[in-house]
Amino acid sequence: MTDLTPEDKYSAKPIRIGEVDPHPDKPTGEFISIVVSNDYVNDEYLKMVVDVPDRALTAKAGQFYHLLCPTPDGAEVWMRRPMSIYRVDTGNKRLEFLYKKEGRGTQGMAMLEKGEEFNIVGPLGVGFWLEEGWKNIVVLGRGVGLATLAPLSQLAAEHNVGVTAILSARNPEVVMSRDLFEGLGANVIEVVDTDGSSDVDNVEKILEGLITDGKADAFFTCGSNRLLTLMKRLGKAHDIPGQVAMEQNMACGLGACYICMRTFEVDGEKTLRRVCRDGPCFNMQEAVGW
Amino acid sequence: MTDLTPEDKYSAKPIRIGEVDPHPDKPTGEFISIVVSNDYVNDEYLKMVVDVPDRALTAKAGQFYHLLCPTPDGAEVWMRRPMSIYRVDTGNKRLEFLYKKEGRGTQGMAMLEKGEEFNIVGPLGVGFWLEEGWKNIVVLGRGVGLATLAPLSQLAAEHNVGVTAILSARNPEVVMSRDLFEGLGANVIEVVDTDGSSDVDNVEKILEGLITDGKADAFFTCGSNRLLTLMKRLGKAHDIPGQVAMEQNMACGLGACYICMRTFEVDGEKTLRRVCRDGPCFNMQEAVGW
Amino acid sequence: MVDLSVKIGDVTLQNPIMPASGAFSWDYGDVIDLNRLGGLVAKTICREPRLGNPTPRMAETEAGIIQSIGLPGKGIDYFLENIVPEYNKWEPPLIVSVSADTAEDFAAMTRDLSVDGVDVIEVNISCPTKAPSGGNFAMHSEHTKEVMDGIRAATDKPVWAKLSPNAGDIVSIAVAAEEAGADALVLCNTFLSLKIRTDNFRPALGNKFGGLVSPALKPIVMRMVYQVAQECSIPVIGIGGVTKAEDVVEYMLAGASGVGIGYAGFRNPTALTTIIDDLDEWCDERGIKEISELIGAVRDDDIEWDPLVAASHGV
Amino acid sequence: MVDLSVKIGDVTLQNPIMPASGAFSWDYGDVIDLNRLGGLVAKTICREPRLGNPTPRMAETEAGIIQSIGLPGKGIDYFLENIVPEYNKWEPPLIVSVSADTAEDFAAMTRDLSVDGVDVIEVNISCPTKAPSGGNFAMHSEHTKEVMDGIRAATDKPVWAKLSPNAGDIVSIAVAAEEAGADALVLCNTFLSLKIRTDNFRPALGNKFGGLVSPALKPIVMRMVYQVAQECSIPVIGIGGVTKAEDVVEYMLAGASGVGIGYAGFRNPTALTTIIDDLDEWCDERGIKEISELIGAVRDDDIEWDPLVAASHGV
Ligand SMILES: Cc1cc2nc3c(=O)[nH]c(=O)nc-3n(C[C@H](O)[C@H](O)[C@H](O)COP(=O)(O)OP(=O)(O)OC[C@H]3O[C@@H](n4cnc5c(N)ncnc54)[C@H](O)[C@@H]3O)c2cc1C
Ligand SMILES: Cc1cc2nc3c(=O)[nH]c(=O)nc-3n(C[C@H](O)[C@H](O)[C@H](O)COP(=O)(O)OP(=O)(O)OC[C@H]3O[C@@H](n4cnc5c(N)ncnc54)[C@H](O)[C@@H]3O)c2cc1C
Ligand SMILES: Cc1cc2nc3c(=O)[nH]c(=O)nc-3n(C[C@H](O)[C@H](O)[C@H](O)COP(=O)(O)O)c2cc1C
Ligand SMILES: Cc1cc2nc3c(=O)[nH]c(=O)nc-3n(C[C@H](O)[C@H](O)[C@H](O)COP(=O)(O)O)c2cc1C
Ligand code: FES
Ligand code: FES
Repeated sequence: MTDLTPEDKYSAKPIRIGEVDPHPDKPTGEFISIVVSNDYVNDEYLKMVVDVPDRALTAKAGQFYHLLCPTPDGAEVWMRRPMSIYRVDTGNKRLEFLYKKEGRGTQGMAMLEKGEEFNIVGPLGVGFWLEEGWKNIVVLGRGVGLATLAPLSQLAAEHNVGVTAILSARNPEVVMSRDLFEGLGANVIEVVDTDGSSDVDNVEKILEGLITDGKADAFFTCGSNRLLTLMKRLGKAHDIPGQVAMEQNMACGLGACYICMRTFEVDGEKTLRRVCRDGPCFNMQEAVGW
Repeated sequence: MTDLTPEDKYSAKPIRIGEVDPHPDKPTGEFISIVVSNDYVNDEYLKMVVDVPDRALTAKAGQFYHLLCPTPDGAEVWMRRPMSIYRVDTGNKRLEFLYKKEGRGTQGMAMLEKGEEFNIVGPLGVGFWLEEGWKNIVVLGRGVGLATLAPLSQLAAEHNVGVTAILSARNPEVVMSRDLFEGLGANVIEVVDTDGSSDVDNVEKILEGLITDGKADAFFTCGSNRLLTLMKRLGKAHDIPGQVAMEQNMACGLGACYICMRTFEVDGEKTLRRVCRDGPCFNMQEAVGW
Repeated sequence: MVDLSVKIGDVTLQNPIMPASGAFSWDYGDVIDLNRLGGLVAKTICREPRLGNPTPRMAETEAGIIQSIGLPGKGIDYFLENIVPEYNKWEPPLIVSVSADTAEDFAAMTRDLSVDGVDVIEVNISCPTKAPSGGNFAMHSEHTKEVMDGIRAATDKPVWAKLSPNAGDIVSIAVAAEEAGADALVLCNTFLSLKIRTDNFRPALGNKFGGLVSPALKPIVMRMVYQVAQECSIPVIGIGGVTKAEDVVEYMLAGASGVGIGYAGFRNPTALTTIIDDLDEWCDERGIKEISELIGAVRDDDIEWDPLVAASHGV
Repeated sequence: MVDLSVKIGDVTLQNPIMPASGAFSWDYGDVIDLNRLGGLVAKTICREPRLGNPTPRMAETEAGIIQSIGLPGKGIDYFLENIVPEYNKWEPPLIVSVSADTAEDFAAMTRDLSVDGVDVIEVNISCPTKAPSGGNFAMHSEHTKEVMDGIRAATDKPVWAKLSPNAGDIVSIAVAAEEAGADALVLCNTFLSLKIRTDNFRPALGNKFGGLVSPALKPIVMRMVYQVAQECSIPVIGIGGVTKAEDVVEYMLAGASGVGIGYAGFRNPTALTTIIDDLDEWCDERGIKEISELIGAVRDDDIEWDPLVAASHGV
């Protein structure tokens, strides 16, 4: 009997770096990425950098990957975990994920070390989009929502769109992604709980100021219901379009299983949509907060 | 949420080295052993040495441990694997196992590295026994059966009983346990397939010689039906008592589940016995070969 | 070269590998070549548009997931107009799956689905969270017979009946479906289950109950496939826990002519096509020329029933 | 200090943790202190000495084992003379388990087992590999009623009925057992299964079929315990996949008053006593003073059934 490996239990032909891609034209793939680094950026969040095959680099801002996390406790992590693209580094052929260590999946993910293989499926879903005529956008995020919003700065830079990024956090130490936004020329405003600047009232004032200054052709947010509600309200009042990235637990990630439903309101009627395929990025005015 | 560990999935309170033993008088325990070494002795066989808590050292020749092997393929190895005590090293507080890499369990076992924990339950079962008046015994084994027979040399030495060990193997390179037997004063005879000396006929001649020389007060064997049949026949003809260690797959290892049955013939009547508790060492004349 | 094709009644599949209804859609074409599959199986469709069950619709368990989707969909008109053509862009036969709350509507829907572009109608008479006479007919042989009689009368298309592992006597239900004229039997749907969270004492699923999906269940479904294949003469399709080529072989040995795959495709979207490749290789290595040789080829006619003899045979 | 005691009818257990019949014997006293257990449960006994099934009696599967032991034993006389006294060396109540092929013999054996030293008679009317009317009465409510009526008339000892997960309508069978006078319901025995080896095309077990034992099955049994506890007023004991204290809590939330444990004790002989310790700690941390508060305490009265509302609540 030859030695057993995990591949004897499940069947898959993920694409590996350097291998011929059997489906170069397909939008999504199952890939073996190789961990370059996987480090804590603060107490709760980690950033993982992985080498990937070429096709995996086609990911766009707001799209996500579906990750097959290793087990932290001996039992398998039975379902993949969706994770936004934090950065596509086409030069080095790398992807980056910024994630919060929570339950079994992300705990397993945090165990991965440099050089290890990590099976990822993607890119998946509908990302953010920029419309004709938008000159300046406002990005408002908190916590891990910033992971999803960060690639917007790159997208905006490519289209010569100005970005104001309002980064909300508990305290100045845990403000993340500042460098990523600033590096691409965004105007970064930090608001924190410790001095009260992250209060909805204050954030509203900041947004009003940006609107007055003509810096808010569109709103983008992710990760906080409080901030979504605020932006929706202001967006509606001032007729500013917006987009929000939503979350829901998932099985297939491809649109087949109808597990990842969230409620949306379109023309006064409520309906359910798939976060994985109809989103995760949606028209903000249609999203129903939680 | 605190980090998960495999202990969150299964509940157990195995005894660790240096911990207070809650049941010092119980014959069997669940222990955490620590791997000292786990090396190939030839192409197929490995020897594992583990540090163990004191009570685990009470194992006797012919008894076994029940081992919770790690997974080689991602799926759990659901049942423990029985493995004879190869050597009890009371001085260093260590146990040794000699094993053949076969299926999932032993492949998982072969993955364990120095310093890793290995959950073992034992000692279990009825070992070999020496009867009054036995001055010289003959031990005949092949392959992994030698792992089971080896501690007999120690037991015999303690009782001033002489041992002739006939070690059968495919070729001289894979003859194992020679050192262990010789180190304790046994007279070792190697028989191998490559020169035909391991043929039943030749082994029979050797055994007849030992009987004539008064070196065969009792017979011991394990692991080969051919050799068991031979020894049973000669033992019956010459009225030489004998013992054999039997194998069967197991669940509990303690005598509760009745999974590990083998056939025995007692006073002309066939019956089933539990290898784990009624054995694994049995009266050779009662064992039914396979 | 191995001939992997199998015949399910009048329908020939190029290989025995199909997706399982509800765990698949043409969206998988974003990752794999759907033309390689034995068949394409659509999500169960109901007459009217349905939202489905409250979220969460899925939760992980010890060894798999429980899920309760609630048959959401846009209704049969949308299905015929938009979804059938979507599948028809690919070559393998299209197996549509249908559910209804009454025997009458089941028959009517089967009739409505009997159009060009639909090759097989799989009748999901085993939705686990429904009542035995309201969508979960396969819990009882009389209900099965009744609903299948109506369905058979309504169509000339091949009809495959998907049965329930929650039924107590799967053989009697399979026989009822066969007698009513089913062309094949699909075993099985999911196992009705419950998970309660110990952190908040609440059911883990929005719908409280859900269907368990786990590779661990394969031996139970294997037993059902074997029992049914012994009693029925129409083909059986095994569904439950297939994650590798050996699982397909095992189902075929038990009597299945094909398999459906759900979970494995969630875990690895490339699973289905890989299993086809591996199956080909598995047969090749053993000199098996036609995979259909494996159907029902389990060697169980010379089992040693005397425990005293068996236990002398060694490990 | 948490009060871990639970009442099963007139019998008080010091804690809800019991071994499962057939997966335990006093031999476990070689490793753990049996006096800590809620009860001692003996292997099912039959009237005559039996060898049991051909080997192999166990095989590993994807996530657990299938086993088919065949109720070996030395018969009821030996049991009463030798095994009951062996268990009586320990303090917890002794639950003996019994099986018979006819309703008459079931009643007679129950009578014969109603002796001092026996605290509870668990009637194993659900041996998975037997016919519905020959030891596997729990496949049908009428058979259950019939056999339980005879048993009830034969003894004043508490009678616990062990049911089968292979039955289609577990609630009707539980109700039949309750109506016939059972003092408690034990859910469940093992799931009838089959494994075929792909190397030699043979069944992996000597008896061909066997019972699947796997932590993966817990959600199925959890559903059955919940359904039965909703309909019956006698206590329920949950058996299936308990490997940790949270599993005990989950069964109790679903409506169980106690649990039985098999597989976990094979894997870790110290499992049962460790689970008792962990359960104590779990309650302590949450300020639960009496574990019996957990029985049926699942919070499912305010489920949000509108999918549009539920799916707006977030993850
Ligand atoms: C499109 C999308 C993009 C995301 N991007 C990021 C990101 O960039 N960084 C990041 O830290 N997190 C992100 N999340 C959330 C991330 O998926 C969850 O934190 C993760 O699934 C939690 O898994 P767990 O096993 O650690 O937690 P557990 O709570 O143990 O998970 C249990 C189950 O719930 C699901 N689940 C739990 N929380 C979420 C959630 N918020 N969204 C979806 N499913 C969830 C899990 O996938 C799993 O199925 C994203 C979610 C979505 C849907
Ligand atoms: C009392 C006793 C002592 C033993 N001592 C030794 C020893 O010192 N060295 C050694 O190499 N082997 C020994 N064996 C055999 C050893 O237990 C098996 O080689 C091992 O269980 C194989 O497991 P696997 O997962 O590698 O093989 P697999 O074939 O994958 O195992 C499948 C199942 O069959 C069981 N099984 C397979 N072969 C045997 C066997 N020969 N005996 C019992 N169960 C088996 C396994 O435990 C498992 O449950 C002993 C067996 C017994 C009963
Ligand atoms: C998310 C999900 C949705 C499902 N929906 C359906 C369905 O609509 N109709 C149906 O007949 N079966 C449905 N099933 C059951 C599957 O078709 C299949 O029977 C089950 O998943 C077992 O196969 P597996 O072990 O390969 O996953 C669904 C299963 C899952 C996981
Ligand atoms: C080896 C073995 C033997 C069993 N024998 C019996 C038995 O004699 N009587 C019985 O009622 N149940 C028997 N069972 C079933 C168990 O009592 C229990 O219902 C089952 O193992 C599920 O529990 P678990 O998941 O904790 O193992 C046996 C189970 C195993 C594994
Ligand atoms: S996760 Fe399957 S449809 Fe979204
Ligand atoms: S392994 Fe359980 S009785 Fe021997």
